[in-house]
Amino acid sequence: MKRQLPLAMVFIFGFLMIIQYFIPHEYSEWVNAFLMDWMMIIGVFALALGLWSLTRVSWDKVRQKKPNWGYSIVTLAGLFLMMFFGFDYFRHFSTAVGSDNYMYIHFYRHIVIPIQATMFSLLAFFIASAAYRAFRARSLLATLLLVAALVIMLRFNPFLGPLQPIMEEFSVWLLNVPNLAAKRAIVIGVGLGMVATALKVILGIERAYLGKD
Amino acid sequence: MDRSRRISLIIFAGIIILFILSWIIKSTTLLNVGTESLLSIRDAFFITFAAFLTLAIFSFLYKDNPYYKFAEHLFVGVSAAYWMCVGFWSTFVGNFIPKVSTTLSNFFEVPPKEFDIFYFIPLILGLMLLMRLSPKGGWLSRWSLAFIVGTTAGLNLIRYLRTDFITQVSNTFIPLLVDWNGIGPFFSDFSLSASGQFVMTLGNWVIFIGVFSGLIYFFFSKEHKGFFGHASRVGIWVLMITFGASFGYTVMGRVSLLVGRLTFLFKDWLGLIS
Amino acid sequence: MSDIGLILSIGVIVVGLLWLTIRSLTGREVERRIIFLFIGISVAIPLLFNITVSEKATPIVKGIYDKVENLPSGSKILISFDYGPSMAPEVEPMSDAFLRHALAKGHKVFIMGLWATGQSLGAAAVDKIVKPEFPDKVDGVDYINIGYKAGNQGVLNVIITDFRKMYATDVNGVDLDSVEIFENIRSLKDMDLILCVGGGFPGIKEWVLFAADPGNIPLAGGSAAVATPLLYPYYPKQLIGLLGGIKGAAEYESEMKKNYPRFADMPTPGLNMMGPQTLAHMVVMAFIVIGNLSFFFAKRRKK
Amino acid sequence: MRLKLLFLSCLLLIFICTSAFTQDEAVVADSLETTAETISPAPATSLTAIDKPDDHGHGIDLSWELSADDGGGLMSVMGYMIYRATSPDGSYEARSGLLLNVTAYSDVGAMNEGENDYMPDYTDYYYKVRALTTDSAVFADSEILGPVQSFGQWFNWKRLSVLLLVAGFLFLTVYFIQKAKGGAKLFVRRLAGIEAVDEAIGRATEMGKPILYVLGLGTAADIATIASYTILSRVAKKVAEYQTGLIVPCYDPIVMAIAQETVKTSYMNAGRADAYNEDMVYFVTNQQFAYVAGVNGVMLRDRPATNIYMGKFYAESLILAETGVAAGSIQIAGTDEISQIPFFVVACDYTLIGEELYAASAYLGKEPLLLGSLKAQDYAKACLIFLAIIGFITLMFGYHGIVDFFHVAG
Repeated sequence: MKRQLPLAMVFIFGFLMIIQYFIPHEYSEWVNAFLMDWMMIIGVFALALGLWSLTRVSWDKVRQKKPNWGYSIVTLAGLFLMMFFGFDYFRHFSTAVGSDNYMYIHFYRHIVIPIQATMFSLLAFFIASAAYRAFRARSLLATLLLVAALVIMLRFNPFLGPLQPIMEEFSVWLLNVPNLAAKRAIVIGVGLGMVATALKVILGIERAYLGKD
Repeated sequence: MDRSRRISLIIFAGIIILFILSWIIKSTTLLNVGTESLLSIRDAFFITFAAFLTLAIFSFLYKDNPYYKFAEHLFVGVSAAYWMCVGFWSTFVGNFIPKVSTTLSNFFEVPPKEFDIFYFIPLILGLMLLMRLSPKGGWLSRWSLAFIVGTTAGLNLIRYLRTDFITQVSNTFIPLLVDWNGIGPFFSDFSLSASGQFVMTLGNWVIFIGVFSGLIYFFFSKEHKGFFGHASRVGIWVLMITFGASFGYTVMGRVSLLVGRLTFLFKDWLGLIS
Repeated sequence: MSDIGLILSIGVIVVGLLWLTIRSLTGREVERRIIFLFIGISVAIPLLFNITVSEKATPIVKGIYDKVENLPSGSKILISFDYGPSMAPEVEPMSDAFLRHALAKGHKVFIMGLWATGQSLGAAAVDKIVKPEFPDKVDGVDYINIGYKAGNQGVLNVIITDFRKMYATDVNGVDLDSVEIFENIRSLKDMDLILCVGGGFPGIKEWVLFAADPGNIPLAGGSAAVATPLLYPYYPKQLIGLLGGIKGAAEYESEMKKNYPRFADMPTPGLNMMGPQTLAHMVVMAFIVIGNLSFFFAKRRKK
Repeated sequence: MRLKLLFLSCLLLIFICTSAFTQDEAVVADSLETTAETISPAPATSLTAIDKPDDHGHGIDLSWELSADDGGGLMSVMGYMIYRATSPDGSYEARSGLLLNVTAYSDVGAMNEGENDYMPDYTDYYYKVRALTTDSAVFADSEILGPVQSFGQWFNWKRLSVLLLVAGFLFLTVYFIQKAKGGAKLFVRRLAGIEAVDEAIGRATEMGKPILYVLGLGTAADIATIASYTILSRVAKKVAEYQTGLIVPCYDPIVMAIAQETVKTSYMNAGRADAYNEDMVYFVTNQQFAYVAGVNGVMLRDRPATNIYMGKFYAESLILAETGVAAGSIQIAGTDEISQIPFFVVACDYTLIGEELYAASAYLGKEPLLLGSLKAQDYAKACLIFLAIIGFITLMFGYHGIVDFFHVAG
C-alpha cells in the first residue's frame, strides 16, 4: 500500500497531463493551471526542507568540530541574518514583496551579486585552461574540435588583414549550417529519450525514487 | 608558532589594514562628491566589501584558501535565505494566502481573492513533504513526490515531443535543390553569407547528411560497423566540429564577463579608470 | 606615460609567451595558474591603459552606417530597445551608437521597446546621451520615447497599420496627437528606417517577420552574440545590416569616430571592450599552439 | 475635439491631394468626377461564421469576400471592421481594429467572467462586416449573420499527429518490454562513457575516496533529472556494495528529497541499509553560482576520486569540470543541454552526449524492462529516418502529406 498508491498517483497524474494536451476545452486548461500552481506552492515547502538540510549539515559540522567547521558558522550567520532581514517582522512586514528592508537589498546587491558575477567570470580563465589542455591534435576527432575552435576565434586576430571578412563569413557559415545539423540530430534523439524516460516513469517501470518498503 | 601560520596571520592582518584603508579612502571620496556622511560611510563599506569578496573568489584561481572559503560559505547561506524569502513572499503570500484565508491575507496585507478549496491540496501535499523530517511519517512524503514526478513526466513528455522532436523533424524537410534556374544562376554567388543557390543547396545537403549521420551515431541497437560505422563516423565528425565552433564562439562572451568584473574593481572601487 | 606602461606590459605578455613556447619545445607542460595569470593580464592591461584596437567596419556593419548616413536629414528613424539589464553590457553600446549617430545626422528619432525593461533603458539613454550631448534637441520635436506596450509581436501587428491604436501617449503621458514629431506619422510604414537592438524574444526576428517584411520597411539591428548566427540568413535581403555582439558595436563606433569630429571623444564602450577581447583571444590561441607544440615534442621524445 | 476634427480633415485633404497627384491621369479625372466619398462602397459579401475549431471556446471564426470596391471598382474601400451584437437588431460593437486586405478574422474573447472582454459560450451572436472608406461617414455593412455560438471542443484535431506518435511509441515500448520479459536477448552496443562509470567506482574504492554525484541544476520538472535519478540509483547500489563514500549536493530541494529516497532504496537493495546516512544527500542552495561555489569546495576539500555530473547544466558546467581537473578526479558527465556539451567534452574524461544520458540508465541496470524501452527508442529512430527519406522523395514529386504530418499548427 505504501508503495502501490504513489505508483498509482504517478500513473494517474502522468496520463492526466498527457490527455490534457489534446483537450482544448476550458476545463482541461483549468486543470493544467491548477496543477502548475500547486507545484509552485509545494516548492515553497520543499525549500523549507532544503533549508533544514543545509542548517543541519552545517550545524553538525560545527558541533562535531569537523574540518573547516568555523566556516559553517559563516554560512549559518549569513542564512539567519538574511532570513531575518527578509522576514523582518516588526518594521516592514506590510509589503508583500518582503524586500522593503534596505539591509536585505544591500545584502543582495553587495554580497550575492558581486560573488555571483565573479564566479561567472571565472569562466574566462577556465575556458582558456580547458582549451590549452584539450585542444591537441591527438586524434582526428580532437583535431576537428581544435580546428573548428581556432577558425572561430581567428575572427579576433587583427593581423588577418584582407582575410578577415572571409574568415568572418566562414565562421558564420560554420555556426549556421553544420551547427544546425548537429543540434538537430541531438535534439531529435534527446526528444525520443525524454519521451521514453517519461513513459518508463508513468508506466512504473522506473521506480527507484519511490523507496522500497 | 610555526612559520606558515605566522605568514598567514601577517597576510590576514595586511588584508584587514587594506580593507580599513580602502574603507576610509572610499568614504572620503564619496563625501567629497557630496553624499551624506553616514550614507557615504555605509556605501563605502559595502563597495569595499564587495571588492573584497570579488578578490576572494578570484584568489581561488591560485588555490583554495581561507578567504575563498569565507566568501563561498557566506554566499551559500545568504543566497539560500534569499530564495527562501522570495519563495515565501511571492508564491506563498502572493499566490496561496489570498485564496485560502481572508484573515491571513489581511494580516499579510495582500488583497484577498475568491476562496478556493482546491488550494488546500497543495498545502496538504506540502505538509506531507515536510513529514520527511519525522522518522515515522517519511513514507507520506512519497505521495507528494509521486504527484510531482507524475505531473511533470506527463507534461514534459508531451512538451518535448511537440517542441523538440516534431518541430525539429518538420524543420528537417528542406529542399535539396534550391530553385533550379539553370547552371548560370546556380553558381552565380559563392558568398557564404549570402543566399546564392549553390551555397544554399550545399548548406541544405550538409544539414541533411549531418542530421541523419548524427541520428545513426546515436543508434544503440547496432555495432558501429560497415555502413553504420561510416555513417556514424561522419556523425561524430559533424558533432565535434560543432562543439569546437561553439567553444570558440563562447570565448567572446566569457571575456566580456571578466571585463565587467575588472571594470568594477578598477572603476567603482579603485577609481583608476573613468 | 600610459604608452610606456602599455609597451612594457605587452612586452611582458609577448616575452612570457615566447618563453613558454621555447619551454614547450622540450615537451614541458604549462601550469594552469600561468595561463590564468596571462588571461588576467591580457584583459586588465587594455582596460587600464584604454587600448582600443582599430576596427574596420565589415560590410554588414557598414550597411547600417551608410543607410543612416545617406538618409536625408530629418528622416524618421525608430530605435527599438528590446533587451534587459543582463544583456545591456553587450548591446547597450549599439543602441547608444545608433542614437548618437541618428541625432547627429539630424534625423527624428522614435524610441520604443518590445521588452518591458526597454522602456526604462530607452529613457536612461535619453538622459545619458540626448540631454547632455544634444542640448538643442527638443523632446517631442526631434525625438520621442513612446515606451513599451505588452503583446510582443502583437504590438507590431497593430502599429504596422496604426500607432495610435496601441499608443495614445508617450512615456511622459503626452498625447501623441499634440506632439510635432508625430504629426505625419500614422504607422510603422511612415518610418524611413527601423533599428532594433536586442538579443532575445521578441527581437530582430520578430521585427523582420511582423514589420519589415509585411510593411516593406528598411530594417537593421544589433544583436547579442548568442543570437547573431540565427539572424545572418536574413542579411542582406531583409536586414540592411547587423551588429553582432560587442564586435559589431565596436566596428560601428569606429566608423562614427572616423567620420565625425564631434564623436572623437565620445565614450566607446564597444571599442573599449575590444582591446581585452582581442588580446584575450590571441592569448588563448597562443596557448592552444603552445599546448600542441609541447604535445608533439613530448611524443617525438618518447619515440 | 474641434482640433482633432480640424486635424483629421486636414489629413483627409492631404490624402486626397496626394492620392490625386500620384495616380495616373485617367484615374484622376475619374475620382474628381465621381467624388468617391459620397457614394457608399459595395459591401463585403458571403459572410460566414463558425465556432473556432480546436479551442477552449470563447472564439468565433469569420470569413468573407472582399468588397467589389476593394482593389477594384471605385477603389474606395480602405479596410474592414467586425461588429457584433447579441440580437439581430441590438447594438453592434466593434470587435476588431481596421483590417487591411484580409478576408478572415477570429473574434476571440476572454475566458473568465469578470475579465475584460469576456465572451460567454453558448450565447447567440450576430455579426456584420463593415467596409470602410477614408471618410468615416461613408461605409457599407454586409448582411447580418447569425445566430452563431462559441463553445469549447473536447479534442484538438490539429494535435492528432502528436497523439499518433505517442500511441505508436507507447506500442513500441510495451511490445519490446513484453519481448524482453519473454526472455528474448536484446542486443545493445557498448558505450564507453557508461562502462567508465563502473570502472570509476572501482577506482574510488581502491583509493578509499568518495564519489561525488552532481544532479545538476535541473528541477524536479526536468526529465534529464529523472534520468539522472535512475543513474544515481545504479551508482548508489554499486557504491553501497563496494562500501565507498557518496556525496550528493543538491540544488533543488525537491530533487534532494527524491535523491534521498533513491539512494536509500539502493542501499537497502544492496543489503547495506545500515551504511546509509541521510546527510550523504544534502541541499546546498537554490542559486546557480552559490551552488557551484559549494560544490567546488567539496571537490577541493573532500577530494573525491570520481565526479559524476548527470542532468541539466548551464554555464557552470565548465567551472565544475575544470575544478574537478585541478583536484585530479576522474570525471564523467552527461547532459542534454546542447550548449554545455562542448565544455564537458573538452574537460571531462567521458561525456554522455544528449540521448546517451537517457540510455545510460538502461545500460547500467541491464534489466530487460529498461533495455526494452531503449529498443523502442531505436526503432522509433529507424522509423523516423525511413519516414524522412520517403518524405524527401515524395516532396520531390510534389506530395506534402508526410511533411504536413510533422507540421503541428495548434
